[in-house]
Amino acid sequence: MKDMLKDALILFAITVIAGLLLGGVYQITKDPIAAQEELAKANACKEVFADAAEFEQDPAFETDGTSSVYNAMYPGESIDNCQKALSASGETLGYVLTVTTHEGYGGDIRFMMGIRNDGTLNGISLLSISETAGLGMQAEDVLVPQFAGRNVPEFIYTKDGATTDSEIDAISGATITTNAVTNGVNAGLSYFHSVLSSEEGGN
Amino acid sequence: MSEIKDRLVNGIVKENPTFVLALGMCPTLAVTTSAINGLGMGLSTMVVLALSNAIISALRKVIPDRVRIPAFIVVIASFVTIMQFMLQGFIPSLYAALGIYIPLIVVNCIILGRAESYASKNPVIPSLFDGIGMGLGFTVALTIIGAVRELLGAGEVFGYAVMPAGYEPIRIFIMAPGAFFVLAMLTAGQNKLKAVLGAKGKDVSKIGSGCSSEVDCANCAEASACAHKFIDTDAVPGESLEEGAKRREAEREGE
Amino acid sequence: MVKELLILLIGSSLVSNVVLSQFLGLCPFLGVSRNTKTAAGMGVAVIFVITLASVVAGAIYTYILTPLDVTYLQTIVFILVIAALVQFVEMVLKKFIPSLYQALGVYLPLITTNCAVLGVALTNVQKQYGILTGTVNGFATAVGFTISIVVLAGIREKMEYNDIPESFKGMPIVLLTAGLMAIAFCGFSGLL
Amino acid sequence: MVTGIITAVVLVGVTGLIIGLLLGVASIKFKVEVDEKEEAVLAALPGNNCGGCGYPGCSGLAHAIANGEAKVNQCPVGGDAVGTKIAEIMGVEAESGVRQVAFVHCQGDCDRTRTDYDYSGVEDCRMLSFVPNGGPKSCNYGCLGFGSCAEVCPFDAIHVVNGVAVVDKESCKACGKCVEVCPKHLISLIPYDAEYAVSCSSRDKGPVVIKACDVGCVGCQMCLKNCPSDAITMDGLVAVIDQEKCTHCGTCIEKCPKKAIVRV
Repeated sequence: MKDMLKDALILFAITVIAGLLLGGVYQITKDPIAAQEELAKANACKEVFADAAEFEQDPAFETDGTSSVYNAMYPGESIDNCQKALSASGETLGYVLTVTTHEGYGGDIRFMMGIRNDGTLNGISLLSISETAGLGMQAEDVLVPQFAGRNVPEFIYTKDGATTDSEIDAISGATITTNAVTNGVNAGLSYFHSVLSSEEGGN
Repeated sequence: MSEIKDRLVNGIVKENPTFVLALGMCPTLAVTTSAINGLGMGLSTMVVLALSNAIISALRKVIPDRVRIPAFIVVIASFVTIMQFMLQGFIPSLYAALGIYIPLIVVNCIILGRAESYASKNPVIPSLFDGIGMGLGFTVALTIIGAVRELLGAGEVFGYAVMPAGYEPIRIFIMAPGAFFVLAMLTAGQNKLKAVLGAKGKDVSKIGSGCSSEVDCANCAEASACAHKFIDTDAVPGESLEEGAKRREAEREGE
Repeated sequence: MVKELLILLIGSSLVSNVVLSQFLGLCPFLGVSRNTKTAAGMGVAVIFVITLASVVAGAIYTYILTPLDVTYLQTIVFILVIAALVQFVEMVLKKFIPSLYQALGVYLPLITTNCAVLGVALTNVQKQYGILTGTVNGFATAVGFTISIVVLAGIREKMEYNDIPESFKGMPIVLLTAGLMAIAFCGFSGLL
Repeated sequence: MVTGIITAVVLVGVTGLIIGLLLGVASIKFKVEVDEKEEAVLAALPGNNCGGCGYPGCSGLAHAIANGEAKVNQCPVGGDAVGTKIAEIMGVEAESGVRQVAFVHCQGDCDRTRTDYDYSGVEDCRMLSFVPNGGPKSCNYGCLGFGSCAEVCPFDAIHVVNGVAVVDKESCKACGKCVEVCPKHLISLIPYDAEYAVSCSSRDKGPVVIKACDVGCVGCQMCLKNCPSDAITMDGLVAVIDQEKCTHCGTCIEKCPKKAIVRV
């Protein structure tokens, strides 16, 4: 029994040291990780809104960026954050939305999308995606460029060659990924049209 | 010095965990969709393996034999978590690619296996290099498998297109079934090699000594290596890891 | 809510099968699939352990790690608690319900430090499932494991009679079979 | 920052302490008396894990013996020697088991039988249930000669000789694996000291048997009629010797017109 107590105490000591180490390293790396994430976000913002000078949290977006807004039409998607894109003179050029779609094949896909005030989609930029390599992972090369510069209320994907502006060529063999991303973009657009553009008084 | 070299050669060639022993299959299959992912996973595992081997070896007179598995897990899990912070903070792209498989390094049987079979009864320096050697062997294997799958499945290696433009990638190889096929071919090659070498009278006992030949845990002599009793109720309370490891070894030889 | 859970149930058990598309829990999948009876036993043990682990890990995450703001400790805490719990349950079973222990006991040590168990716990957290959803996900995942291991065992039983090239005997043919099963399971992706 | 570290330390530390103490205590509290007899029995068993006893491996049998569910001499490999040893451990009298050996009830080798067609396919008896007439041999009951029995034999005691399986009586441990595997159910266990056995399993009528094989039992009942100790009965059209009643007089072997009864 005494030996058993000794064993338990040694294990306790080991776990305490491990806890100390983990806590310490966490505190040290917390800032670089946060900085890294900020950087990634900032880069993504820039990517989808190249002509904006700075970005500012949209005060009307009621949550502080930690919770999400859902839309009844797109139950599998959530808007996680909304930032205003400002020009150098402080004018609002449009919005940058952070969208998560939960319908991906390999889990959540998170991306940012920049929408100009007139409803033109500037572009999207993937933040995190873990789809099947070679299939869903082609989203970056196949899907992302297709959304840029289009002004439509809603996108649909097609498997036999896009003909109109609102059609997106699906990644062959990765319909689920295509569907997820398209729905995500539509959710963002729908949020823009229903909430943001009316907020601006319809301009 | 020769011992260090010996440990490295042992891990990379003689007892290569994937090609020779057939250990740690889950990550082998899961992350090898491309050469770079394989390399990243291999190197991450190597760092954790080497450090945990060193620490466990240093503590082999302190860790109680009875609770060795929890102690191993604490050490390994700490390094994995630290590793995760580092990747997240400094190589976020790799962190994103390896995803959930980083925390799963904890349960990679290579690491627990080496802790139990090598680090528990050898000094720190050889243990460290045993970890590095095994880790490198694992890395080499993962990179090769990743490269093959990427080559066949996407026509690229390390992201560079190497196949002629007319090559239609066999997508299935980077999808889940392809992993099984590549590994099947690999182990078949291993069996062939075993047969050829065996016919020449060479020692082939190491080849496939992990799981590859029988694939039946119920009748496996090595099952104790996989079946971990979290708290070893058979161990003598108060005994240290090193004493326990030596006692078990003696018992095995006694049989 | 019920509809979502049902979708999750099908999704986690068939569409993204834990073994065949996520490669978790391969060791028991390959090692305990010699015959259907032991495979089914293993499957039941896995369902038991993973469901239990999902509940416990979910509770720990929601009620301890999140309030204390130390979610980064999830890996170490989950694996320790799950492993300890499994052994504790094993002891209790052995003492009080020997018949159940007879049926499941031999498999439990094989899954204590199994990657599928930890994998499910971590996936639940990553996908921000609550305790209930997480438990359903865990259960479904384990059911998926059971389905695939029993099917593989059935095929392996038949394969005993076949003439297999020398080099492919043992692991290679089992892996090829698993690969073909993975292709078959790809077909389920149209379900959702 | 410091509180963060302290939380981590306390949490992980407490987890460790709980595991060490709780499981330590639990392992004593829930200790199940390991049956010492069971371990001793296991040590006495040969340890081939052949499964011949009908239990999953030697440990399965040891458990069953210790619980009194299995006979002390149930291990076919160890035979009487192990049986006696285990009987000592269990403190019971070892009923001396009759040593048994496998016997193939067919002697239709390549010279004595005819075939209907040439077969070139998978060389495994169990596969032949899928081919026409259950195999190329004219006799649908006879040994196929592909050696599935030889393959499963853990003791190298059964071999295919000239197209028919033959048991090496001395090496055979009566584990029963060949009995189980033979798709024609030609093999059975008979006492080691049995002298005569019917080496045919054909249920076909006389003329059919004669066409297919030179040494097949045609069901003439000559043996049955002449046996002085009533040890022979007919199972359909095949004679069967009851080894318990057999007095080893040898009348049957003389009377059998087809030489289907043999000395073992």
